[in-house]
Amino acid sequence: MPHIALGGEDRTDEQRDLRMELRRLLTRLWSDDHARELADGDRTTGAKLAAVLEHDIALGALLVPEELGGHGGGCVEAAVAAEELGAASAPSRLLGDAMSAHLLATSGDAELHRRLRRVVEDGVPAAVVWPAQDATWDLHQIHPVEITGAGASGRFRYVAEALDAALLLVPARRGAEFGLLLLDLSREGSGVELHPAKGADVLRPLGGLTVAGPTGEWVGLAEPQRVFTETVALGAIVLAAEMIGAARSCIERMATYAGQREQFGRTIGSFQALRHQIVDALVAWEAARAMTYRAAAGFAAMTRGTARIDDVEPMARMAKAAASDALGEASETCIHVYGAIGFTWENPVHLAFKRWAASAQIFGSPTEQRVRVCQHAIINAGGRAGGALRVAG
Amino acid sequence: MPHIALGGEDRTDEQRDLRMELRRLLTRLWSDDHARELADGDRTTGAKLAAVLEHDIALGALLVPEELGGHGGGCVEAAVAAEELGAASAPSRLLGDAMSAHLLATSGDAELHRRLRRVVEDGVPAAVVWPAQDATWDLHQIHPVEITGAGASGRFRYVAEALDAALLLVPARRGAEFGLLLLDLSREGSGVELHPAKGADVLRPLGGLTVAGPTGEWVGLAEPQRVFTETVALGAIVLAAEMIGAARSCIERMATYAGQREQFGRTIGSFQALRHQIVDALVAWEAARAMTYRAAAGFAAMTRGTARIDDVEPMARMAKAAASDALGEASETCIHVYGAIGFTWENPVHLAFKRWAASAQIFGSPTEQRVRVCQHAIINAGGRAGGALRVAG
Amino acid sequence: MRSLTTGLALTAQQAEMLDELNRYLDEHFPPEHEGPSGSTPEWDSDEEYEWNRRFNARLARDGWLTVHWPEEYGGRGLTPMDNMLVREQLSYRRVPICNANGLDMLAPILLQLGTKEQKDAHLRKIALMEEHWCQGFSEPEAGSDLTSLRTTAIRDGDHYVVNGSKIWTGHAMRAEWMILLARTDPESRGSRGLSLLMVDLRNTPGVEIHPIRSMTGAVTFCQEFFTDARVPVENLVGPEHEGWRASQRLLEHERVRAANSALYRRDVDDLVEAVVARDVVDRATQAALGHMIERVECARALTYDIATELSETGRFAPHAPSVTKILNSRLGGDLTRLAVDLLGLDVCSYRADDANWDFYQEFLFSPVSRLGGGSTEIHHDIIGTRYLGLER
Amino acid sequence: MRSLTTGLALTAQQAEMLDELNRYLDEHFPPEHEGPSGSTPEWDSDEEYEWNRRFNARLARDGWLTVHWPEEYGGRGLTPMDNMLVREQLSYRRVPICNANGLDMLAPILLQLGTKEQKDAHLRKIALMEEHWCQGFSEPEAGSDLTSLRTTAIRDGDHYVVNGSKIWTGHAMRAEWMILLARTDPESRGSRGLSLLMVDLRNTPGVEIHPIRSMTGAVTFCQEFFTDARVPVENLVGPEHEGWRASQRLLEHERVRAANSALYRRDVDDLVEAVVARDVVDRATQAALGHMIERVECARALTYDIATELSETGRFAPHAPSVTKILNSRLGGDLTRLAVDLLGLDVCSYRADDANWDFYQEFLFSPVSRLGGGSTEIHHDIIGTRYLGLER
Repeated sequence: MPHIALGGEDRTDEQRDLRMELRRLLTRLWSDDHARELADGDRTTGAKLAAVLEHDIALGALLVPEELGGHGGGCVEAAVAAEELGAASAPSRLLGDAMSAHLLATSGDAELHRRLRRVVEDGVPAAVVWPAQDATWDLHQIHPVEITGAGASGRFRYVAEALDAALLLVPARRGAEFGLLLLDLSREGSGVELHPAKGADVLRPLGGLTVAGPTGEWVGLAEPQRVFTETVALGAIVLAAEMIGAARSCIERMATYAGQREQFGRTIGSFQALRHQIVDALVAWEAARAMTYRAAAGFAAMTRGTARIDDVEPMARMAKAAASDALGEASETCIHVYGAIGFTWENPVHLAFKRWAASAQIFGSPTEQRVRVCQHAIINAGGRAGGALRVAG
Repeated sequence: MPHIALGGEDRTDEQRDLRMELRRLLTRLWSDDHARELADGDRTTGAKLAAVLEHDIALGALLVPEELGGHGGGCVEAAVAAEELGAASAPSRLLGDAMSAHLLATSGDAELHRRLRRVVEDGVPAAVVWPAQDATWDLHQIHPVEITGAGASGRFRYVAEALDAALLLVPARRGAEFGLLLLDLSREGSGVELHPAKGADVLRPLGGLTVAGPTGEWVGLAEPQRVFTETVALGAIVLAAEMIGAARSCIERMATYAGQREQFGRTIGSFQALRHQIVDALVAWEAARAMTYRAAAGFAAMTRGTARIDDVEPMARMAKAAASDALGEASETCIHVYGAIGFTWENPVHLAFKRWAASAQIFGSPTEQRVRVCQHAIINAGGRAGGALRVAG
Repeated sequence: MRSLTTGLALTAQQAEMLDELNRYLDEHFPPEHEGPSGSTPEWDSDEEYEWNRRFNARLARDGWLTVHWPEEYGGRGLTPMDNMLVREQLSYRRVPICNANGLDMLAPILLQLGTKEQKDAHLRKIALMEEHWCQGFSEPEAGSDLTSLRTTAIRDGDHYVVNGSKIWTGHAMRAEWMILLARTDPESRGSRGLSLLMVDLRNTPGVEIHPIRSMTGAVTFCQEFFTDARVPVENLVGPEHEGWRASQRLLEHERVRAANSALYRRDVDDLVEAVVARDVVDRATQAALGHMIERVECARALTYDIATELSETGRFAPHAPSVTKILNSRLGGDLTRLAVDLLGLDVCSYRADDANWDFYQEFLFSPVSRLGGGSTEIHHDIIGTRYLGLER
Repeated sequence: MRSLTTGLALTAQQAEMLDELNRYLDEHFPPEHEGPSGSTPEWDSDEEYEWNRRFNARLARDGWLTVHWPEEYGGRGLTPMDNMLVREQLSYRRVPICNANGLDMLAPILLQLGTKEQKDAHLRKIALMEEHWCQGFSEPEAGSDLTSLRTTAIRDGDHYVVNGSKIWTGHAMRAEWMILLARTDPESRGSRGLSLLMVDLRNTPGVEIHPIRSMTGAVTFCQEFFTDARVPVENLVGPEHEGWRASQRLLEHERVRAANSALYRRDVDDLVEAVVARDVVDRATQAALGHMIERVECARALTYDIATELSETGRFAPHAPSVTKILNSRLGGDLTRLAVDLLGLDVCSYRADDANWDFYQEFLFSPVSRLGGGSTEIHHDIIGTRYLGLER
């Protein structure tokens, strides 16, 4: 199967190496059969893969700064890993790990830094509890956990990668102060209720979460809003890259199949109408891929202090929207190119189709992203023109 | 050139005859050369055509009830005529004539009926002054001319077919009462200012209109809102049918050309990708055409008293939106199929392309129509569910 | 219970017929049996299927399933337009039609080409769900290119001996009979030498049926293997070796069914209701939903035109089936994708009422609409070459 | 005056260069000379064209038009990425580039294949607008199928004698020189036996130029007739009979230009401003505009990748030009149609600032973007067959 790529996505040797290592490892450990076993409800092979990813590549430490015991990777490295995992239809905890690492590292809080170091050392599966349905990425517009004298209380309908986490990082509010509630699920038994939620994507089960009672550990944050918006933007870029990977695999599969399957005495790829549909999926994918890595590079620059979240946030939104559409188009076209075979459980394309139904919605649908990208541009235009911002809900 | 049609649009012999007569007449009198002359600014051939249309078919009397001296045609007949005029890129006053006839006839006012009879007898070019930018079709949401002791005052940025009209029917308001201001331009010189407005469609110049001072003749209406909404809905259906005609001509032209022009040693229509684009234009057209005649039949039923404007209005909106998209697709694809030749002034396709830019917008863009179609469905759903209507602007 | 409005000028008889039907359904069809896409081969449970099978038989007995059939076969002798009006209401009410292959594909062909004996033997049983039919056309190597099919049915005395395999056969796991397209002239190629045979799946030795699990998780299709399966010659429909044209007519009948557009109208109405129940509806959502309503109503307008034409002249324009097929197959995909987009992560847990379907299942089923009954590419070519006269 | 943000991690030098350029433009380029699509062959008036011609020459003299050229030809020896950054700003500021055929198509080929004499003779003059170039490729019977071209250039001593006709040549009405693709081997067919020649249009007897009026109402293209027109052999670019590959390279250079995406960003920013100035912006409009911004930024991200690759490795992926061409040509159409939709009937009277362009003119010009430089169908085939390896 040919690997497609416009070239130029890996700017450093480290990025190239990471991609190649993951590709080798996934080729060896994670076949379509494994993905199907997972879809059939067997989670043991998934656990084995997770162990190898943790042991051989220490994926959980990828975004942790070197001084805190991690690899010191940035958002581009996270995107590289997410793309390869997505292309292989492999389950992983990359989203939760990456968001947790960024949240704890960027907080500037010494206690949280120590906590992050322990997370890395002990290989603790962590997750940021941000409502998956939220499109605002704004701490002031979600309902954080409320902390009062009686304890904490809050409810999240859908959270990603919380179900098998041991440490939950929950946006919280105490009076007028915003911060973080740390829930160590290995220690505390009471007050936290987690339950699986119905979802489309077997590779990333969603959980519902209720917090009630005297539980967890409160940490105030100096810049809570910035820290959380950055963290969700990172999550969006990781999701985008994962969808880019899934879409790549669809395009590679359908190009291969269209070059082999014959009807009317010719390969079906020789029919211009079908060939052009595959090309259209590729063109949309190239554009979304470029945008995703541009957003990842922008995020990395922000982490280095040479870019602002105000500029990175719209890039992350555009990447997420474009990657969603690219995966929607690639997976649907792939099913169509395979004909009825594409509609079977046996053919793994449906995993990408279902992943789209979930990933395109997490942290806001493409339409929600676009509305906010435009609002960002309107604020700029309004600033320039000196006019007031006039936007209808 | 083949004439395309799914069949079934003409339900009566009268409709078939009207279509065939117009087709014969336009084939004889109105070639591409005439349309080009018009686009070059020569209005004399257009005037000749108008005279023949008036003399041979009395198009102005088409929608006037027989008891008032007209043909007694309905909205379906108007759609048939509009489609054929649109297909020929022929200018006409059909929109203004049809709207005026309906407004005057449906008012139930004896004085207005007498007026309509005179309009038919004398062949007076009449137009309804409804703001072309309005998408609400609602007398209470536009700014009608205000009539006070000092006279009438009002302003309309774009009005269709007013420039060469002799009688203008203007929505007006006197205190709490709504009605009609009749402006006889042949008699009165003062108070009315008409000036050409820049527009895309050479076949239907738009005019700006200002009314100021003691002018015109006030007629109160029993059901002003219903009467005007019906009139604008009729206008929308006529515009839809005209666009259906223009799109048909584009499809016929490109199918013919694609079957003749050769590249790579084959006709270009033998390339599946191009052939399917032509088919897509045809499919969109068939659907829009069916909707347009369904709306026209619905309007005719309403005129006969067997349907309600509440049900006909969304049909008119859907017809207008679908026909707009069909013409946009057909004209753009036609230009593309012709290659660079399609981009020349010599080739008449640009008239259809430009007509789209204007007609799709008059009485509301497709998006505006769709928003209101949905609001109509929400009102129905809200009524059923007992819930309140909750719609954001 | 709400009903579907036509926006047409109906005759008094038609209006009364639809009122009667809706009253009938209010009384006899409880909402908990509402189903997914009109003629789905998937069912929540065997019990659900059995209930609907019985209800379909009852509908037939009470005269609602075949109003356009001649009275001698249990119909009311009404027009195709009348039948379309009835079927639209049934679709809109989410009444599953279990035996679409029998009712809407085989029956019109039998009425046209069948012998008196064949009509007597099968038509009533089709309507009454005593014979559930499936359609054996596709083969592993003959999908879009149906004329390359290899299954043979070689004459041997008063039987045809069938060998080969059919695949992607919806309903086969429940069906008693199959309309089989097979090569009766072993020397032939392409579309010549094919014949249509009626095969009694349950009582013919040499027939094996293997279920196929689809991406929805359910068994949607089957593959069938024929090994020296003997089919009586009296089960040949139409002339021998000339089954291709009949099979194409049969597919055309499938394509011009109004059921899809009316069901889509129900889908979009349910979606509007779901969206209104969740939150304030913003204009981006209004524009998207309004556009979907418009597309559905355009498709309905087109099917009305076709049914009117069929009722008045007995035929329809040659490209009409392909045009409706393209419109409906696109609607199927786009509508369910819009539902996923508007309901978001709730799409899997949302259920309209307490019925046997949800938008997520319809979404998973939607790729079939682009392929089944001939891919959209095939239909584009049919219109482009046969109607517009362009070269292939 | 606003400038375009890149969202890239620029070097200090690059950032300073762009700041300097923007200050330069603030000082020397008055907004009333802002133009329509970056390299339009249409001009409001001769005066406007003359002003821009002089300003382009000035840009070249001040080192802004060819930063990636070698210093000996007036460049600054910077990278293709640096040039892209500069061109993006120029595009965003609506500075018309008069001589795009010379600068971006012929010059890269001359730098690669030209003789020392050819480079010395033409490169500086191209930059300084002393030679305005056009590109003579298409013929009446050779549009998409460029290899079927019939114009011949037969060697006769130290000249080629040219006979035939070229058409759809933008800029020909203003140009002094043409890059001509013609058949130098009269026995050849297809893509073999073609050569690239530089033709002095003004001083070669036997050359006639006829203007063609386009749907915009202006003269956009010309048709040229060659009758025994004699071109010196030293005007052959690259090897004789092997002009096809060079011409394809030349077109690729046209396609990867960043100019389009940056101009589209300006278009969409202007549209946002126009919409904000008119009314409250509803969410349907926000979603449409946000989607357009996203598509523009995706296209920009892709051109950045290509320019980086070109700067680092001297080449780009084989399908890169076709991918950017497809993206940009769709953007061209969809963006102007959105402008028509959002500005409504005002689109003809709306003018951003008091510049030489408006959205309606861009709308009328947009069909060209789907065709020029190879139709989107051709580019789909290039990607599908040459990159994905599918059969034709």
